[in-house]
Amino acid sequence: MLKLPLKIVNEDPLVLQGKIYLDYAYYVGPIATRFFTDLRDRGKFFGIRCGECGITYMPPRGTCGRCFGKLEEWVEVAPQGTVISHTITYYPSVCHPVKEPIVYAIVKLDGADTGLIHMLGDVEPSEAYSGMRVEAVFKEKREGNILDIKYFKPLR
Amino acid sequence: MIERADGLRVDDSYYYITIPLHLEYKWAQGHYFETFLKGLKQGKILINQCPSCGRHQIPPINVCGRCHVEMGEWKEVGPRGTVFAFNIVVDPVYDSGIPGMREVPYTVAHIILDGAPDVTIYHELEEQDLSKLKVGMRVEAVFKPEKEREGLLSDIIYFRTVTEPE
Amino acid sequence: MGKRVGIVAVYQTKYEESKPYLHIHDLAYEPIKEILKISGLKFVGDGTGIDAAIGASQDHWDGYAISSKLYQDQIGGHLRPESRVRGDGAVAVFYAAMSILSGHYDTIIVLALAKESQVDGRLVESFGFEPNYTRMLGLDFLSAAALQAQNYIDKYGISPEQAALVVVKNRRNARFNPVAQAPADIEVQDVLNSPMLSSPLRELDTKPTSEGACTLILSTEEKVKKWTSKPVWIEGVGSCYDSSFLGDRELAEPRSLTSAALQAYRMAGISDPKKEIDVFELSEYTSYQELLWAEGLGLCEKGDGGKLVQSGATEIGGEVPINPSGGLLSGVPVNVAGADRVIEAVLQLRGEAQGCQVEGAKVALAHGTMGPCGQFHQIIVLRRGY
Amino acid sequence: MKERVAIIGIGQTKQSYLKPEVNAEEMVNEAVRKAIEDARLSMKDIDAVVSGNIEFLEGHYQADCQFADGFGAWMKPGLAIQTGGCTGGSLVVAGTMLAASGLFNKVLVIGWQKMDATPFTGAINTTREPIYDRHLNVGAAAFLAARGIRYMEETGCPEEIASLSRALVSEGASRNPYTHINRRLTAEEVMKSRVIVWPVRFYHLAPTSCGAAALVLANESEAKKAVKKPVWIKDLVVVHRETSVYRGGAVEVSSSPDAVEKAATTLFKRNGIVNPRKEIDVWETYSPSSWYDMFDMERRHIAEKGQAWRLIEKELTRFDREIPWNPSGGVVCSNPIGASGMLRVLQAALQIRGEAGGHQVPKEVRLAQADAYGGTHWSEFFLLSKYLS
Repeated sequence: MLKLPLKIVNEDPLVLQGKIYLDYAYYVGPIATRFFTDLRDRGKFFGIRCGECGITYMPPRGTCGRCFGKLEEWVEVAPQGTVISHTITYYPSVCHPVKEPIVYAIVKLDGADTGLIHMLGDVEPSEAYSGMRVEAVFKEKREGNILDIKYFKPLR
Repeated sequence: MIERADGLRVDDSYYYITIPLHLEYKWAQGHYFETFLKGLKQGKILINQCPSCGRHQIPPINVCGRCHVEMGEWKEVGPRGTVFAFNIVVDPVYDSGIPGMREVPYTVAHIILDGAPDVTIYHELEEQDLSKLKVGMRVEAVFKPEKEREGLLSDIIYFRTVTEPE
Repeated sequence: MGKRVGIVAVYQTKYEESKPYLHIHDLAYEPIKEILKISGLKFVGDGTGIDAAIGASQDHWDGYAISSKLYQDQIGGHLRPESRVRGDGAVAVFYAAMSILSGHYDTIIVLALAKESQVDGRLVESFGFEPNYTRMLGLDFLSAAALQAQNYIDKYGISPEQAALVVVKNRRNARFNPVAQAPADIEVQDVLNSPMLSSPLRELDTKPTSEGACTLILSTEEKVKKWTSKPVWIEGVGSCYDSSFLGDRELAEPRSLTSAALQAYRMAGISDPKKEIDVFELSEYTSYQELLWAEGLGLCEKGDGGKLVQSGATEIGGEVPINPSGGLLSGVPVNVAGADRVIEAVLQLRGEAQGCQVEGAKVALAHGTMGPCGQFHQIIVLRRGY
Repeated sequence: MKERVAIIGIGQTKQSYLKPEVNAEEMVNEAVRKAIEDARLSMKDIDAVVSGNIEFLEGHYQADCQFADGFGAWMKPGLAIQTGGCTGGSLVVAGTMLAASGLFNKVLVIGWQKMDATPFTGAINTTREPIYDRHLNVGAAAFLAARGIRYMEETGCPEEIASLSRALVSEGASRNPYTHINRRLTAEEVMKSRVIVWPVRFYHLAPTSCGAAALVLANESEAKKAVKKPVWIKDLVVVHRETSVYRGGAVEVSSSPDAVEKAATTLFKRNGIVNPRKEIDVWETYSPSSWYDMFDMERRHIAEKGQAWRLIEKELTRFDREIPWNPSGGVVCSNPIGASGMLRVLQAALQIRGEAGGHQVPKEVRLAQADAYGGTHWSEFFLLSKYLS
């Protein structure tokens, strides 16, 4: 018997609600595997350096966009860094990993040349500012993804 | 290798992350689908015909793609028809709309409705015995009781086999 | 460019927050029907009419994989060449122009459409970030644009009041645009009082949810001259991708926009855009972006976007009028955005922009963008041909 | 006068059911590097990047933007194209247009799909109309079965022919290290495989694959400077059709207008090809099932209507015989959707270069026909040639 997972949400004009629920599994590839493993098991951050362009990329990836060189030179960077920009997000969204307000930030870790996007915590949202020195706070139980970093907290 | 509930085989010797995409759409149906669906609610299969080439479309939409003109008058077709092609679905398939695996088996068929010989309606058959299914067999739409109808294609429960005098 | 591509006809639907009475089939057919009527052309294969069609749409917004099939019948693509740009309508215009220059087709119809209210756009956009390091954080294009705006403020001291002036200008301009969704006679204070969404962006700083469609017909110089007495030529095009990672980019310096603009300026023979281009139609998803885009296009020095809007230069009567149509802040759907900018530019060059008209406009620039914080930009420079 | 365009660089990844060792960007990156290397160029030489895939199969929104660095698009112009199963063909068309426009000398074209991210059937059913046939959850097999049944009825073709055709392409496939199912199969083995919808069996159908393909296209003056001999895109024809076939659940009662036949006829007529069977040296076609092969040969005028199965019966369609039909193995051996159409062009180009390796056809290949097919019977036909005139 045909069952249609559709709901009539408006009669006139007729509007039907339906779903597309797909759970994606993404193989992260060798570079991110190493990054997440170091993060999970050792609480350490590794970036990757392009010798040609002299840039240490964070997060690490396999190709330098600038020169299209293959990246292989791993460089440890500090768990401390500086906030490049931040925003306090107030509106709710199903994709948010924590409850609002969320302080998103781009953090340039010491030793890296590019910024990592994450969240700030242990700080009054209104007291966050660009240029603030911050440090990574890890989750107790780490699973090997970007949310193993709980957030970055102000360095006091 | 693990098999997920949705049937995806994942090689867990490699590192992967899972991110769900759960989208809900509010699809506006417009005049043509609305008329078609409201017809079903009244126990009628309403379609329309191209004023230029005369062909029918199920489900009806606003233009005839071949002639690029607006579709014409509405007409009621069926509820009887002739099976044009059929298929018993036995492999469980993940349906992203439920979401989950759809129960099997079930029989789907293309049916030429009386009154619209150039097009088929795609729906299910009551009959699930392969030996009793034939191209050319006569079937009839079985509608839900009026009170249970919602104005969806599922207002037709399925098409059941009918015997007609030759 | 050796050969020239021109615009034969344009059409926009009215933009509305929601069009629950229209299926995508219907939304697509209205502008197609109207533009065929206006141009008097038909989709035929013999060179006397339209040769090919290009759509601009994205599956995630429509809730269908391969969603271009939702308007293929309506566009008239039966047994004819048809393609679909996945993304902004300005890119579809670019692709159409390239197809004509290549000599494969003479006349192309472009359709861009979106029904934004159907789905949670924030969730859709969150899938626009690379999956490994960013997507799980739940960022969307709005919160990303907020990071960009804050960086812009921090770097150059742009004030929320200056950004609000963009909103005031655009929403007021929209009062004279018959297809605009949300014209409003508002003040800076209204913007500053609107709810904070993601600091520093308030509700009125961002593009509202919108639905609609638009179409254009492009053709060769010869045919455009035959079919219209008011030809408008595409004189320059340029596009450019920036880095995938937001943290790789200087968010307050849209280098990919500058690169795209320089390609287009060079092609159009423009050395001083401020003097030589009369009107700018930009895809500003937030108020701050209009200021940033103005800087990226070379209309003022870096960091002077705020001063530029304060000076009144971007008003309809100013030196560099930006978004006299009301822009995206007055409500234009994603995908449609860039194509609609081209259409507004065409209307300006034809002197048909009614109350939004920039007097004597001869050269116009239209802009589309994709990806978070303007990662990819498409520039199209148009010139009046009569 | 159209500017002429040639393929000067070719790259592809190994195609397989899963590609767990890389992410999408890394997979594409491999193909791109190979294409650039093959052309003896560096990424700096590329003027524009065109890419595409089918989005719901991986979920990425604006994938061209989020993987721009790995695709080589950093600070370069470009665009993303997505049609249907023919996306790979639409990409080559777009690349050709850009290279012929006079504005871009060398264009990198990328087609890819990583189908190990989500259940394929769950994602592909979203091509269907939600109020109508999306939740009947039936893929292409039913449609192909109906075609197969009717072909047998109309022509007297025995059921074994489709399996033989599959076995014949497996000869080439087994010599193609890049293709997904590169196993040599006998017609008996194919006949013994599981029935999906009678008469369609498991091996008759295109598999679910991951993979990427990349081509470097160049305009005439640049192509003449290329290190390797350029493969010319002599002509191309795009024919899409109306979508009633979609809403009708992919079976039509009335004789439906045929986009493939129109594309083939137009292409051959325009290029003075009178006898395609003799004049075309290699065919790389988008046949999504072995049950489509006979039908596809007839629509390409290789055989009279109803007669193609006899060519298969005589085994003339093997890669080393008179009509090399999908010497690479074709779509039934490998189907990373967004790349599939491009792989046809790519394989045809390899044949012209004489670089196809184990499945190189044993004759000089001057003219090859490749095409992409998908969506609502959309077709993109290409004629590739070794010589410019």
